[in-house]
Amino acid sequence: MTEETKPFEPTVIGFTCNWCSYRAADMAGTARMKYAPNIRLIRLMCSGRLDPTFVFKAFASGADAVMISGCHPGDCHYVEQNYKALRRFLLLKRVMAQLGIEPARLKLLWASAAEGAIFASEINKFVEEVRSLGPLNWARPEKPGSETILEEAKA
Amino acid sequence: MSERIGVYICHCGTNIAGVVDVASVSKWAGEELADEGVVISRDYKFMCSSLGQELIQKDIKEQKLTRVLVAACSPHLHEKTFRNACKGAGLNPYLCELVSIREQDSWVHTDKVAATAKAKAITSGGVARVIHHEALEPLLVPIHPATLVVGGGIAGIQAALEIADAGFPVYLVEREPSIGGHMAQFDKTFPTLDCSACILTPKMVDVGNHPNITLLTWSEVQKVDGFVGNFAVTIKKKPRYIKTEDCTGCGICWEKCPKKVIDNVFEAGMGNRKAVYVPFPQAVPKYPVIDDVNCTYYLKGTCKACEKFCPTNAIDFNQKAEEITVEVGNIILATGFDLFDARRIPQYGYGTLANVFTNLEFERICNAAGPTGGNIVLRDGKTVPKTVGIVHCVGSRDRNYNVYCSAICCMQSLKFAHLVHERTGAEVYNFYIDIRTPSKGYEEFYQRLLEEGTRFVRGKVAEVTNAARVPEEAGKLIIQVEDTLIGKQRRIPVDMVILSSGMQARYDSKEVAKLFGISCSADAWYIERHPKLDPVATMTEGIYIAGCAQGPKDIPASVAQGAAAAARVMGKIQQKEVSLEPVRATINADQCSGCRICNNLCPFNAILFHEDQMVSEVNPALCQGCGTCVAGCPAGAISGTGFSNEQILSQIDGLLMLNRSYATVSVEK
Amino acid sequence: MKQYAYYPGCSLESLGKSYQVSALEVARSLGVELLEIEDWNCCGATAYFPVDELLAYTLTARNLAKAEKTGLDFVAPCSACYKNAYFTNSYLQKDADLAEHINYALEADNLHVNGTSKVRHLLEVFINDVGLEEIKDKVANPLKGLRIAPYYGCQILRPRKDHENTENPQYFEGLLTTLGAEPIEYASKARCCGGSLIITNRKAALDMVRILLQDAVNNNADVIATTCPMCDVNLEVYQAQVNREFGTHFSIPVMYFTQLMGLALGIPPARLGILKEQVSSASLLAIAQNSNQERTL
Amino acid sequence: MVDELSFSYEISNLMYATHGEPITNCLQCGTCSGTCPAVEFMDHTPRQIIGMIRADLKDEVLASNTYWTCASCYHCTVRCPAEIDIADMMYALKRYSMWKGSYQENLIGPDFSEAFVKMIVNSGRSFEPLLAAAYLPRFSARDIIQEGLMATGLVFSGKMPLLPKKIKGLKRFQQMVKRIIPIGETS
Repeated sequence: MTEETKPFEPTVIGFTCNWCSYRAADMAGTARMKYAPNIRLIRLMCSGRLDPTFVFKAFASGADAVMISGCHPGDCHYVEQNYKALRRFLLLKRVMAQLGIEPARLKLLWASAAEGAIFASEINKFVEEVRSLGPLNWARPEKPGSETILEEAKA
Repeated sequence: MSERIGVYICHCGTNIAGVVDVASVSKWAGEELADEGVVISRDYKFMCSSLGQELIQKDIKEQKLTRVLVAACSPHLHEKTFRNACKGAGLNPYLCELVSIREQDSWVHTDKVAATAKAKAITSGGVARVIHHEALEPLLVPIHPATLVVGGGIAGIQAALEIADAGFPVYLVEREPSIGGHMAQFDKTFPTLDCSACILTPKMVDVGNHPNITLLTWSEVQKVDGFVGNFAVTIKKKPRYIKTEDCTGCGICWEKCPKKVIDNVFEAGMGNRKAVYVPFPQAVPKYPVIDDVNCTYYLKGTCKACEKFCPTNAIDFNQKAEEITVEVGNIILATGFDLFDARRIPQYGYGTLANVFTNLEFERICNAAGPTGGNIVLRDGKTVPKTVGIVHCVGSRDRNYNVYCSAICCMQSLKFAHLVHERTGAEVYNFYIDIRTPSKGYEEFYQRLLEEGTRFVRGKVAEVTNAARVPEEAGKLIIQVEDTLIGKQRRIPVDMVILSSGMQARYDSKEVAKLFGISCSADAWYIERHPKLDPVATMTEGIYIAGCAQGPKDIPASVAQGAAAAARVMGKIQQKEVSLEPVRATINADQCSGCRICNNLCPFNAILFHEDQMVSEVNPALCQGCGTCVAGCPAGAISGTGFSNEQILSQIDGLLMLNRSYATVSVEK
Repeated sequence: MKQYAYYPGCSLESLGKSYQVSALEVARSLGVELLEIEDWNCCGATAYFPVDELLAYTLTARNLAKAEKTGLDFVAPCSACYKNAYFTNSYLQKDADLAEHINYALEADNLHVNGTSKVRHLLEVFINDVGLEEIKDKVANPLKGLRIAPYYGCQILRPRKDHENTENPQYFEGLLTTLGAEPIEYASKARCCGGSLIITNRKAALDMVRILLQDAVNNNADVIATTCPMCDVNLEVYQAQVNREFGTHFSIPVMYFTQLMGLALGIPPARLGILKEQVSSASLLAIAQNSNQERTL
Repeated sequence: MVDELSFSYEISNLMYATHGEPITNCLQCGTCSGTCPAVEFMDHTPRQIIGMIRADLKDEVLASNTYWTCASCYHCTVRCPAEIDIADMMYALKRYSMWKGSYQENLIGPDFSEAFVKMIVNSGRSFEPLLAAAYLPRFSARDIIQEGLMATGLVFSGKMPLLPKKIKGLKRFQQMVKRIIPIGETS
């Protein structure tokens, strides 16, 4: 069985805040909620730690999408740093568009430590959205099928 | 130089091994990640067991490991365990990384192949990251010996006394004029039927007289700065309009005060108090409060009866609210609960049908010091009920209101049934879904009630109405319910209905949680650090919770939590200093351009700017390690220990190392 | 002049005639234009669902589609029609899959529905859009001393439509007070009248009707005000049978709220289909007239 | 994976649009039965029916008159602490029993619904006198006379028209119906 014939499985990098969304992930785990195995989480102390380069690094290294998650506005463990994450998120979306990456490949999710269920269901939604977008051609131009995606993008 | 890395994959019994092919993961790591520096890769049944730890320590010594990666459960559970193991073997604990393949993998995925692939990705991500770890020393900060306890209910009282008795200073802040909380309002306690006040007031008095306790009633916390060991808490003392240093609590002022006010707090609206008042006779402190919303002087500018009659001129109408700031090392939140508002269920008739009472109202009716002098009578104040219906689960176990069980209502209802039966001989019906009596002596109490001939109808009450259909219902309250044990709808006429309203989180618990930097569950209870193993600590170092603020519970459980929280705090104080994660930002002066962007990014003002050298510098004592400045620095001059760019960028690489061949991985078997 | 896509429903053409005429009269005098949806079909009341759920939604959707074209709010005087339309509409919004099925069927009739129109009950239109203030100004003949039992019935309240109070609503009372009447508090105002059980399970329905009448009478109501032709028929037309069945002696008039509004607005009873009831409303007409004279004296 | 659907799953499947909580969430608290205004005319209380469904007592449930005695007033639905749409579940049971063609003979409900739908399909509107034909035969002689007297009264009061109405676009209307169920054939 060769790669071309296999169904596309998106890979998503998720940045989580140590105080809320990472614990939401833990909670989803302890509650045995099921979600798509396509996501790989990275723990930061705060969504404010998110350096935009992390996102592009992820895309460059072959991620099909990136999820940034932090505490709900007003609930930041460090007072207000999640607002900075929000600002960077909005900027990132614009830059992505300019670079020819569908902005839909970047998602921002507010999830408190208690919201394991929301965390899980949002991941599922996002993975499906990315699946429908198809593989990110930017990172792997050599990947067969990317031309068609380019055309779709033009259309 | 290349590191010598040891990789350890945990089975966690079948928790991980049941879904992830651990053997293949460790085999793969040993082979594929050899170039990264992995010299040994093992899988073991329970890495966290002493044998598992010894395994790591042995390797560190024999294999000369310079880095350790454990793939097991969440770092929030066992990071310390493995770091200490490394430390024990002479490896700097911060050169060890724990990644989660349980909470984030085996527990949330069912597809074994995909889960195994993900475990490999997570492992390689961890390996790539741990390479860039540096040897660190934990930051040691002194712990201030004083403690702040918020909430003067039984949980807060217990916590305050435990700590104070151990010889440490305590600030006890209470929003109301007196401590005592809900327990002071109750008549008897289940199942022993002790007089609630009799067992509570001695503790209240102790608090009032304790040399180590600074009691701040009629006060609220405004602001919390700092972090574990060194909190600075700003407290607002509302004006009492009483010079407490002069007041003797003689009571003349409230005798003379002409203004009656309905007491919605302590008497649950059943009785009156004056505009100058103490909530109840045994109040601590004994000083009254002038309620400036209702006081005639503040409404009309005249009266001052209290001032005229006060023998010690302790009245001061010009008192203003004052703010004080206290230094504490730890904080215990025991802010209690609110009662579910039975008006939200119109079909139960509370507020429209006179003789429907809430459980708190009934506590006051039963209480000898209450509005009816302890006589169980209807709203008219004289008629003794012949039949009484007690409705369980009001607002609890109901997705339209609160989905959880309020834990105490069953026993409270049984207590009511007993008191009614004992004092009036009335016939008592209990309407329940399930009777829950899980603690010591509780089931025995239930059986005692059965012996007493109390009637039990299994069914959640559908409605309480006064619409009579047959003569015998005329003038009565009719409780309509399915008796589920016989499968018939019944209409049972009674004289009095008692609604066992459930507990819910304080209306402002979310704001309070935010104030102290802890989190709330969906239904607004404070979240404990671990539901089973750490019920009184929170995710935030130095902040503990006790009593109903954490979830519905009865008096013994609240007392136990108060004591437990106190014990945790005293343990911390005894250590004199607390070691903090050395997760801090540091600025490389040579790279800093002095643009000062980071200065405004920091919410803790931890970054100061040296005008002379035109560079910024981080004050490690104030830095909390959020890393926002690290991400924000355009010159890349700031690095964050524990979460450096190298660590995260290489973790990304590691995580994605496999994903191009994801499909190939997912077909191997 | 505010316009609405008006869906009378079958009952208003037969058993509910007087509801129809009074509704139109009152609407006219309040400056509300009810434009009847062209060639509407039956909404199915409660009788479709037992056969096929999808069909039930589709039939209602056809009317909604026609209303959508006009871009006006969909207004039904019959509570059952209202409930069916309301939920079909909200499911159309929520459930893309269901919408697809329905629209496939609607194609056959060259129609398409998105669930974009707002579905309203006539009572609620008068209260919220015209407003009690304006109605008060137009009241020419306040129904002084008339004790009215506001009967909400089920479907106008239930299933719950965006979190309104389903157990003890007060807006109907508000309207009646505005008309100068005296709304009575009674426990059964939202209790079911039996609906189509009157046909499928006569015994049960008559008992349910009895309990309602009993409660209204016990609270000394002069008249029961209804918002739905089904309720009206069950409470009024079957009163005689209730008496026969249970040996009771009820003879309490039952009127549509529009008829009572009409009286208060000074519209002649004849134009409101009054005095066509099985249970004579002469008595309360008298009251209404009296208060009228008092006022003119 | 079970090869046969449980009865409760079958019924939940029939509650298509409401998206209510699954009936397996039932606490057996009896709020529904305590609320139901028609419960004393039911063979089993709504709560018992849910219990029976969960116990897979298919035949007993179908043989019960409970779901045909539901007036669909939705009072149980709004009060259910498990947010189960019980009234809709009763509809689901009606559909189930009509498809299986298994319900108590002495019931009027099924015929009534059938007749009702047929009439709608044939005329687009419902019309009481025609409907009567469907259910009157089930009534006792006395009831029929009652019904007759009442009808005449209604006719004289101008409340009951003598001729049925038909909608104009009937053909296309029927095609529409045919796209959902073949019942459109009857005419």
